[in-house]
Amino acid sequence: MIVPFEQILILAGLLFFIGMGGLLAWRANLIMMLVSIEVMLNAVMLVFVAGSARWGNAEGQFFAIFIMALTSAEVSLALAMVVYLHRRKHTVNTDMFSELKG
Amino acid sequence: MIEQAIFYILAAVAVIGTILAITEKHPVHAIMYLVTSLFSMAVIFFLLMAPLVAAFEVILYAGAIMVLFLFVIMMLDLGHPEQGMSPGWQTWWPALLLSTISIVSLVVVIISHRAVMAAPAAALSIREVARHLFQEHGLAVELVSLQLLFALVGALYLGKQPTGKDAK
Amino acid sequence: MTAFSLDILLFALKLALVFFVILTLAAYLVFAERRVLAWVQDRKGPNRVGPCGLLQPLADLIKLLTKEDVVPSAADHWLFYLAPAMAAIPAILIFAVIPFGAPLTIYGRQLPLVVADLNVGLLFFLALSSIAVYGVAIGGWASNSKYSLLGGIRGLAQLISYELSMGLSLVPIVMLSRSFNLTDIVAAQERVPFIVYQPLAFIIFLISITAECKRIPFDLPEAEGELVAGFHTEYSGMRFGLFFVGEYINIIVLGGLATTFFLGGWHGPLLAPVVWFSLKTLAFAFFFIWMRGTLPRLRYDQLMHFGWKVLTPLALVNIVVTGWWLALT
Amino acid sequence: MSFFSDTRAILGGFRVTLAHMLRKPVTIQYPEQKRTPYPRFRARIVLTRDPDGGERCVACYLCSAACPVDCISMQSAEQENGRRYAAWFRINFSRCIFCGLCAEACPTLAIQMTPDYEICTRDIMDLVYEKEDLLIDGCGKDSSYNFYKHAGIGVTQPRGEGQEESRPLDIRSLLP
Repeated sequence: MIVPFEQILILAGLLFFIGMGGLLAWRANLIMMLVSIEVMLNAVMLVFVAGSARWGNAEGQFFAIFIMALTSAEVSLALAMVVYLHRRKHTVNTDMFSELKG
Repeated sequence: MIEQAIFYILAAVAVIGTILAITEKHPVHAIMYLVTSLFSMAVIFFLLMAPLVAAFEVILYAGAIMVLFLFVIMMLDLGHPEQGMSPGWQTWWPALLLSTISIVSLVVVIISHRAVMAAPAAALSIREVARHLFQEHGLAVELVSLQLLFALVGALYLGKQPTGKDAK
Repeated sequence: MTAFSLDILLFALKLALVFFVILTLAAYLVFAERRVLAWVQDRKGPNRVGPCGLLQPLADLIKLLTKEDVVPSAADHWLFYLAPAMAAIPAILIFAVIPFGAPLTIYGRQLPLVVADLNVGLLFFLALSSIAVYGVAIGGWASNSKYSLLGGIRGLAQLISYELSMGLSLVPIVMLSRSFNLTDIVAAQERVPFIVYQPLAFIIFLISITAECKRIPFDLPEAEGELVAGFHTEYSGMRFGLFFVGEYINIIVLGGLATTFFLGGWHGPLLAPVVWFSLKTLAFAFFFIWMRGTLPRLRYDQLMHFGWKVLTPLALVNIVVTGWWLALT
Repeated sequence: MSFFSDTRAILGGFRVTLAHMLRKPVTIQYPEQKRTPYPRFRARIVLTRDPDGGERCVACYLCSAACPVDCISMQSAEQENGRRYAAWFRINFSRCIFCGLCAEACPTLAIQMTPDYEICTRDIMDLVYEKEDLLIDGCGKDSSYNFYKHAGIGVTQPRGEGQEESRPLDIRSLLP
């Protein structure tokens, strides 16, 4: 380990909560919401990789790789959805898609 | 020692880049800040003896996912911050408050559970990682590939232009 | 301490040499391209500056450096400044992992002729080539011009799709050499170069790298006929020069990679290893120029169709067949 | 199968370009190596003289009318004996497109085109040629042609004195 494990955890936590703050703040813009989710997933990956390095175990790296595969699937679907929504209303503002709100 | 200094620099770049990405009003600029942050993350992964993850981080995150974002922003012409979808102060402060509370509590928890400095574990070679991955987690790999296939089909379905009688 | 400083000195020397050679070679490749294209078209090409026009690259450089640097007023300034660098730097960085000669022995110590012997060298190359997309996309977007934007979008889509087939065509190489390290890949081809085992992968890789360095017949991001100059329409002076030099460095680097992956790297009889490597790389560069003089530009839908429906499935089939073959032998 | 024919076509293209690469370039290195133009090459315009040494131009304005870019201008004048000539004659070569219509229109073969194609200068005003610049001391392409000897009008010589011209018929001789 190059630095104590705790410091990496703090870094990952910082990134995760910055992403969370962004997600909460950008509720109107679909693109920025997705970007914030990417940040959070990335922070989780950092924890897994740090754990893998801390205990010399390859499982953490697998999880990081799986997370990446999941993220690419998620982003491809989500962006297809963005394109679809934009085609319907010419905006990506989430407040415009509230027809089902009771 | 040098590695430690590099780590701190990279951590600072990652955090600052992410903060700028989240607060930037312009989507394209936000993407560029995030790419910077992802780069430093990739180098951190490299320092943490996971070169495979570092390479995939750049190939997949910076090279594919962020490019996809950029593509959608450019194609749908979303780069207009003046169209007013950016959050105001009223939406920022609860988010900030929640994040700050979470970060502070996390730091407190981590520091209170201060463990002894771990002995450096041996670096894993890529060959070993690959053997573990495909021997012990073959099912997971198959599941992930299936999921990628589903995502592909779903994206194709969503992206299909309505033709013929489907169109209004 | 002296041994350490000697190591540092040798390393710095190697780095400077590689940097100098690559940049000079890129400049002279521009000149060579103009001459060879002229020959293809029964012309003579630039032959005024210096003997046989050999100082032409220098004249071009001076011209580009002294030109006015125009920035469109509606452009996104920071990204506009950043984009040429993002196009040129990854191209140079990729060369760091290419072994260009057999390890030298100087003063009793080994000097491997590769800048950085990474154990994920192949992935490093793929990662950096996926970063090169940003130069095109950001350059096209930040210019705030319709032609540039269209060029940038085309570049994005094209580079992403061909990167996929390029990566997949390299999987059989990794399976055969059992390593991501480029030095190991070269060492595995000591007797037989991989082009003998993997002709299909070689062809797929060749087509993909042509698309990757945006050369004719895949130069849709800068199609002169339709998009004026595509993503660098608004650039002038040395910023345009950086895009230009980046493209030619890309040719050299990708030629070097094709040499490393398929033609046995620096292995070869009689001549020195470095000479063999340079010869093979320059042969690829010549092939790119020859191709530019021969083939017309593809249409955009043909390009996407070819990449996704022909090259990618072929590369996948190739991987499966190689796997079977390896399992049987 | 189209795959094989397509591949063959692409390789054929490569073969053609390679063959051209090894061919000698057709380029002529202009300032050092000049091409000899053909005699009928259409370049700098001159005004020629007839075999007797007089000006051929009769200032009929036909060249000026034929010129599509209006680069020819002149002023006609008449000698005492009725012989017309141009008081001044000007061709603006910065406008001239070297189409040759003026030379075709000229009834006296005065205006002719020469193979001298190197007439560019640094100052555009130098390209406005006056009559003294245009007039040459030779006959040009048809060295024996003399308009007034063919014209059948008595201006420089009595009627009937010209070449291939019979004497005018005296209609009164037929009177009873």
